Amino acid sequence: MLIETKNLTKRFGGLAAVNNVDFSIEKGRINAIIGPNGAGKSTFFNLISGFHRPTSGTVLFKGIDITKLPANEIAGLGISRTFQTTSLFDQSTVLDNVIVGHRLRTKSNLVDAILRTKRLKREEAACRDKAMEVLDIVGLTESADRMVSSISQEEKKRTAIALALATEPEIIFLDEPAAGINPDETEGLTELIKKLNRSGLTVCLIEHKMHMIMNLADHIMVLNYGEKIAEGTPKEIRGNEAVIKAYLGGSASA
Amino acid sequence: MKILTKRNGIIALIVFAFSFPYIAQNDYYLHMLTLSFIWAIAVYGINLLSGYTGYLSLAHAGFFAIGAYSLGLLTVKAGMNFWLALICACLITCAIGFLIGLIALRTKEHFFAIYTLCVGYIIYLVIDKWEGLTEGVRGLIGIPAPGNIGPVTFDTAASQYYLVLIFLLAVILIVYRIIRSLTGRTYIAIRNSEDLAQTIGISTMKNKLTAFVLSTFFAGLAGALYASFIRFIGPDIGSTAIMFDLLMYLLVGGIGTLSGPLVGTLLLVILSQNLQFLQEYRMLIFGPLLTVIIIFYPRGIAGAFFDWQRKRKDNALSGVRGELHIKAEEG
Amino acid sequence: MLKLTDVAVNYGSFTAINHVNIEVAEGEIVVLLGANGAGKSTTFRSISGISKLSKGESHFQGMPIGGRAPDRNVREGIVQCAEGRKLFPQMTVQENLRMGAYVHRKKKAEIKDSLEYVYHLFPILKEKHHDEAGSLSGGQQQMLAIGRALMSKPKLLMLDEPSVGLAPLIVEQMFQVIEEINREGITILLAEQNANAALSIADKGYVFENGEIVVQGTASELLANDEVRKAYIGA
Amino acid sequence: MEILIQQLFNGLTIGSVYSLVALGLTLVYGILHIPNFAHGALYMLGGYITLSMMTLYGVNYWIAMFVSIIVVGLLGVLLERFVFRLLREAPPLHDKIAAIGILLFLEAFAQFVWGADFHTMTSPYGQVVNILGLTFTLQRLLIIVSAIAVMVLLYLFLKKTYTGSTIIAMSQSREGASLVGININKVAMLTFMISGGLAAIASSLASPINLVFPGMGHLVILKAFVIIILGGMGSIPGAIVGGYILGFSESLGATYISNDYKDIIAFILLVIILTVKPTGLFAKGER
Amino acid sequence: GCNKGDSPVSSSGSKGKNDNVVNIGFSGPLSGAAALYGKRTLNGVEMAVNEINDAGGFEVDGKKYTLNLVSLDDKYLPNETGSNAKRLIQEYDTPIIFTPHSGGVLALQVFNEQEEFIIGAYTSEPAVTESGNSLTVRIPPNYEGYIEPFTTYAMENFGKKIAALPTSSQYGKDWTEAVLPHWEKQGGKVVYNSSIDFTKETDFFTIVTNALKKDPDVLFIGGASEPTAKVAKQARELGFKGGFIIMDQAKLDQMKPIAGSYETLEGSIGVLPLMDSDEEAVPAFVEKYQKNYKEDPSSEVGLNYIAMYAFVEAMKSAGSVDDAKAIRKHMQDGLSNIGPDQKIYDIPSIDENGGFASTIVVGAVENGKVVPIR
Ligand SMILES: Nc1ncnc2c1ncn2[C@@H]1O[C@H](COP(=O)(O)OP(=O)(O)OP(=O)(O)O)[C@@H](O)[C@H]1O
Ligand SMILES: Nc1ncnc2c1ncn2[C@@H]1O[C@H](COP(=O)(O)OP(=O)(O)OP(=O)(O)O)[C@@H](O)[C@H]1O
Ligand SMILES: CC(C)C[C@H](N)C(=O)O
Ligand SMILES: [Mg+2]
Ligand SMILES: [Mg+2]
Repeated sequence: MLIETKNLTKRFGGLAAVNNVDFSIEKGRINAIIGPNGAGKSTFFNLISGFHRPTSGTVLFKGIDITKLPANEIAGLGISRTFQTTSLFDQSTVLDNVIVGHRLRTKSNLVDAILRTKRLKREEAACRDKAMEVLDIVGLTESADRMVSSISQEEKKRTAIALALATEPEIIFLDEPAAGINPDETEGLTELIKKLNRSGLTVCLIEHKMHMIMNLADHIMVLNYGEKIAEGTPKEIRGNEAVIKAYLGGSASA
Repeated sequence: MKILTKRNGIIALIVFAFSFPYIAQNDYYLHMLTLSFIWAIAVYGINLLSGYTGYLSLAHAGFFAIGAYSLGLLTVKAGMNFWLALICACLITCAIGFLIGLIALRTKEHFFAIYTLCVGYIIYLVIDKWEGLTEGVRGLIGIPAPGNIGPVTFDTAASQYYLVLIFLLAVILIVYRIIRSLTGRTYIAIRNSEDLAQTIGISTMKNKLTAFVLSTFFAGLAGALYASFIRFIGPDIGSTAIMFDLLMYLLVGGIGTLSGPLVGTLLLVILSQNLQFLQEYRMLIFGPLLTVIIIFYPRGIAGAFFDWQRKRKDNALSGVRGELHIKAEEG
Repeated sequence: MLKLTDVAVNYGSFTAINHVNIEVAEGEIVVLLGANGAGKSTTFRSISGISKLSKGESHFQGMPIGGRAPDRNVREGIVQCAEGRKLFPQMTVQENLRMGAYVHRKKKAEIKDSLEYVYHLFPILKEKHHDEAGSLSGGQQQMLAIGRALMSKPKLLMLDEPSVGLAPLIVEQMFQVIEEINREGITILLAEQNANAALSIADKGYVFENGEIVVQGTASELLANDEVRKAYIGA
Repeated sequence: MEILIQQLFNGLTIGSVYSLVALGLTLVYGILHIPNFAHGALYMLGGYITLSMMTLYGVNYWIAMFVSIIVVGLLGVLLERFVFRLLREAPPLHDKIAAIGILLFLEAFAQFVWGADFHTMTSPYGQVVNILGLTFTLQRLLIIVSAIAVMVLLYLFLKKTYTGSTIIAMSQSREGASLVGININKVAMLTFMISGGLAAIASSLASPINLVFPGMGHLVILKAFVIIILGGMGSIPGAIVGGYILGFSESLGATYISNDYKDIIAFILLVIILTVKPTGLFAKGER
Repeated sequence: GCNKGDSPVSSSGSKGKNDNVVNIGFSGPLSGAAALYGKRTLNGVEMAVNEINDAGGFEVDGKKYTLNLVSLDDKYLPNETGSNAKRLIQEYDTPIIFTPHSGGVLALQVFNEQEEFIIGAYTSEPAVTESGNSLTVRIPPNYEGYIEPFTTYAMENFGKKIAALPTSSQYGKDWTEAVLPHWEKQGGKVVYNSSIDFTKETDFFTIVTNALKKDPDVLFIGGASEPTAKVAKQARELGFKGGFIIMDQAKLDQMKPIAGSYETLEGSIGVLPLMDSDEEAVPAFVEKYQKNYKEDPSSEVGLNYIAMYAFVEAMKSAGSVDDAKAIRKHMQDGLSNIGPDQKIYDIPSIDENGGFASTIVVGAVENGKVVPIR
């Protein structure tokens, strides 16, 4: 297991946004989390990525307890994420955004900067190469020099993925990557995720677009009111009464 | 061959700066310029933190005062050698900066600004009230000028000017190198979005703290140079009035730009000297000027210049390639 | 009821929409389709008065509304439910709804009725009426945003991508609610990416591309249009 | 014991003034997110205008105060309209700087018009009252009573009227306010008007026991910032409570700790609070 | 109401090295809390300069000169004084620079001997003359002279318990440190001692309450006139019935409008206001000053005025307008040659450290009037 959560719980005041969730993510697969609005999906991501502290329970990465690590150290271990509301460094170009993404794999410090050491030059080149590499993967090479504020919503989503990839993760968490983009582009995004997965990256995503989830995910967990109500393959989920009642409704094709 | 390149421009400026003492009609200009350079060093410190890392510190007049008082006390009261005292003064400022930064940097945005405003005020009050150490309102008198280094002495206005100029150039070089490096990118990332920086694996606290300490270092260095240049210091060098001055230099010059601190400091110091005839009513002009600049040139003079330059370049290009180009760039 | 004639809007030197002609009749549901950045939200903003027209004219119930302030438009019955919701995060759900009725603040009884109506449409809001809006999940906030817009008793309600980020079950309910609102006599202008669902309740639609309308027609015409199917409905 | 009570009374007087100033500051901060460094200058102008009305035109204290409220309120409106509105889209830093520019200007302006001297304002309530061995002057009692009355009125206005709640709504989402049909420009101007008016009330009340001079706003404003952080930026009750906390801690601090260090008390207090709670005392538990 | 029109801040265009013009420097607080004080000291110098110029200038070594006063604001900050002085010397070649605060004087003493200019030191701080600076001229009497008459008067009339509430400037602190030991030596008791920072405080109820709880017979107060008057007034409001000792910076006549009337200040002892002086030249001087500046002259006006005349006379005797050392050497002649019309103070001599040895003139408020005390 790459990631395991045990009895993971998060309370906001009286509300249990995530309640006693046990979940495990196998290496190399595409996992999905679905559930009604407010079910606690984003909160679940926040707990794993160190953005929130759980009220109780543990998060294990390759068997090591990472529950109490700060977000930046978790990223350092190879766990990367995007946000539901796409969050980027707005006042920079696409390339500059992605270059800092690789910063955590470099060691040069203030002294290197002041003395312009060999190490700094080497690492700067490495960051730039990495950035170009991931921009190529997500198909944004052309837009590298544009300001983030001027690119489209869909390009932003891909930039966010590129930024996450630049950290050289083993697993990537995507929070509604296809929200607000059109069907055509959703196709493209699905392909991208598949491609990433084929290259060995483990993926975990939240999505409301069932069409996409059903043909992408290997394994799905369903949350409702913070609790896990079902888990299984897309086929199993599609047929699960509880899930239909709580979430999918009549036409599960939206 | 283009003669008007940026590089040549900078070289010309440096040459001019070095030959200035030979051109200057009287020592007073030299005095003012030296003083501006000292302020500029402190402003570079503030810029590193506020302009690039995004944390507006209003405590830097306090750190300036700590640097100045450290040097003053070490030389006057402990009789330490000037150069040793200069190093110690910077280290003391950094040490205090480190401790304050550790706590202050837990706050953000306006809270940070006001927190540091209060820290600055506390530093000022402590200097003012702790008479046993600082002599309180009486101030420190008789701070020595920089000691000789071998045959080089610092007893003339010109030699002090050169000394400060060299420090200033070193500071600019350091800042330049930092912002162009991965470290600089990291700072800018923190300025743009701290949360995001954290999730891509950047230890924001560590980076903010380094930026903070380095910026206090510059402020402390400036303070120490000031003390040995003016040779008399009182608690008021740590007052909020000084802080507002420094901030004004930064803003008018251009926050988050490399040349801004120098441009702003020189311009405003010279301007305020020439407005001396207005005496206490100087601010009738300065206040609105500051406000207007902030409204219409939010990135100061340096920023406005770059925008203008870019626009001109764009226009020149569009002349060649037609309108399509702009559309492609902005759309 | 609403008529845009040859409208253009600029952001600085950038023209976001151009040559836009839209007509909405009383009681209709009209949908604007288009990819990201096609200009749907900009069109909304130009109607509600947040963005100024750089060209063209707009009329609402025969009156020109080109240069009118947004608050004036709300009083006249043009209400927008914007992208990103724009709720009052530290006010409770109920306070948010009450603020929605700001333009009718004098009519206490009516406000109470509207409140009941909104709670009836979205029971979850009633359940959470004492919670702060900021603590709601994305979907709940979307409902609150629609509810708040309804509180001002709009004649024309503009909904900007109301289904974004909502669970399928909720999306379904959402469109039902929209239909229901429409049946009550409110004209609806809807921006959507979810073309299938949107067109299934709409009377007519406009398709945007790069700030201009490229296709328009009744809902069934658009559903039958191959290009549209391919680009916006998928499969 | 007697001295304790006398000092509590002194603290109450100072605290009332602090609270009024902090209220204006916190309103503008909460609604427009502007830390208005120029607020101290508005306070100062309030004092001068009341004084001039009384000395130049010989009008009654209360009428002079009323004129001052209107003038300073309108000045606030002008600042909103011609400075801060233009900076709405700008980064937060710029508001602060613009405010500092205004502060420098207004101070120079006051000195230009009224000179650099210290002026005294003689109120009709200079009488000394002795009750149970405690000494009050009528003016001091007046400060306390009026300040509390103003606060109650403001609270009722914000909570009980729709216009008041538009101010609150706008503090939370400007675009949201615009969507429900609130004219945000009007609300912004109204906010500045109230804020300026509060500053004028505070200084008109306090001037008879202080002096009127160009720099009179400096320390008051610094402390008002401390107060609004103490009380939670933008929180109305917070500003009131914070003002009195500071008033008491100063009068008691000067008595029982050290008069020399009493000004530091406020700032140390703040530093400790922010050290423990970086988002302020009453901050909402975000993340 | 301020006199902006008639303060010649030098025509900065003419950079003043004109052969027949002698530039006189001034650096003092012209903005901030002490602005009014700074302005009055400047007015004194300025009035003398205008009179001398209106009379056609003065003759040194057979050559006619006029004066040009160049004034700069230092906000009461010593380091600004230093900076201003550098400018005055470099740009205007001023042989004399007036400054009205001890901090500024001490800052200038760091380099005035090297740069060769005289400090016209308007401060009563003894430290500025004790340091042995050879180019300092202290204009007002050293405050040590006041200690004895003040103490005696207050102790005899009110009692032995004193509470000290002085201004917290350097001068205020030194003054306090000088007066309190003397008070105790005379058998008095210090019941309270805490300084007030007038730049940071304007309501003194709290501190005065604390001081009065110690039941003093005499309050020792001082600093700029206006806030000092406020302290006295609030002490009365809080029921204080004793007397005041007022340090020399505050002037009884300027305190009066703030205090309301001399009744509030009943039993105060301080410097005798210039207006109440019985020197012969005073009435004419007062009239001239009132005409030009629309206010009553205070002693800082008078002393700076007379000092300017003394400097000009010294230049005449020295036969040089720019040799600071020579001018300083002839200061005694300068004082002796002051004309009868200018003799608003009796300053017979200058001591070897550079202090004007004027007769101390002390006044007290008795029965609602200021009376000279001998
Ligand atoms: N910071 C917070 N403070 C208080 N409550 C919160 C906070 N964040 C989330 N919640 C609550 O926790 C619950 C789960 O929220 P979460 O954002 O995880 O839902 P979600 O499953 O991602 O929903 P959606 O699909 O709508 O994004 C919701 O009821 C929400 O109101
Ligand atoms: N404030 C602005 N400043 C500059 N350009 C803008 C601004 N708002 C929108 N744009 C640009 O205008 C174009 C149209 O944007 P608009 O928001 O109207 O599109 P949309 O169809 O609503 O897209 P989405 O599906 O993303 O909501 C886009 O290219 C966008 O980048
Ligand atoms: C009494 C004055 C002559 C003293 C002056 N205020 C000073 O600071 O030294
Ligand atoms: Mg979510
Ligand atoms: Mg949109």
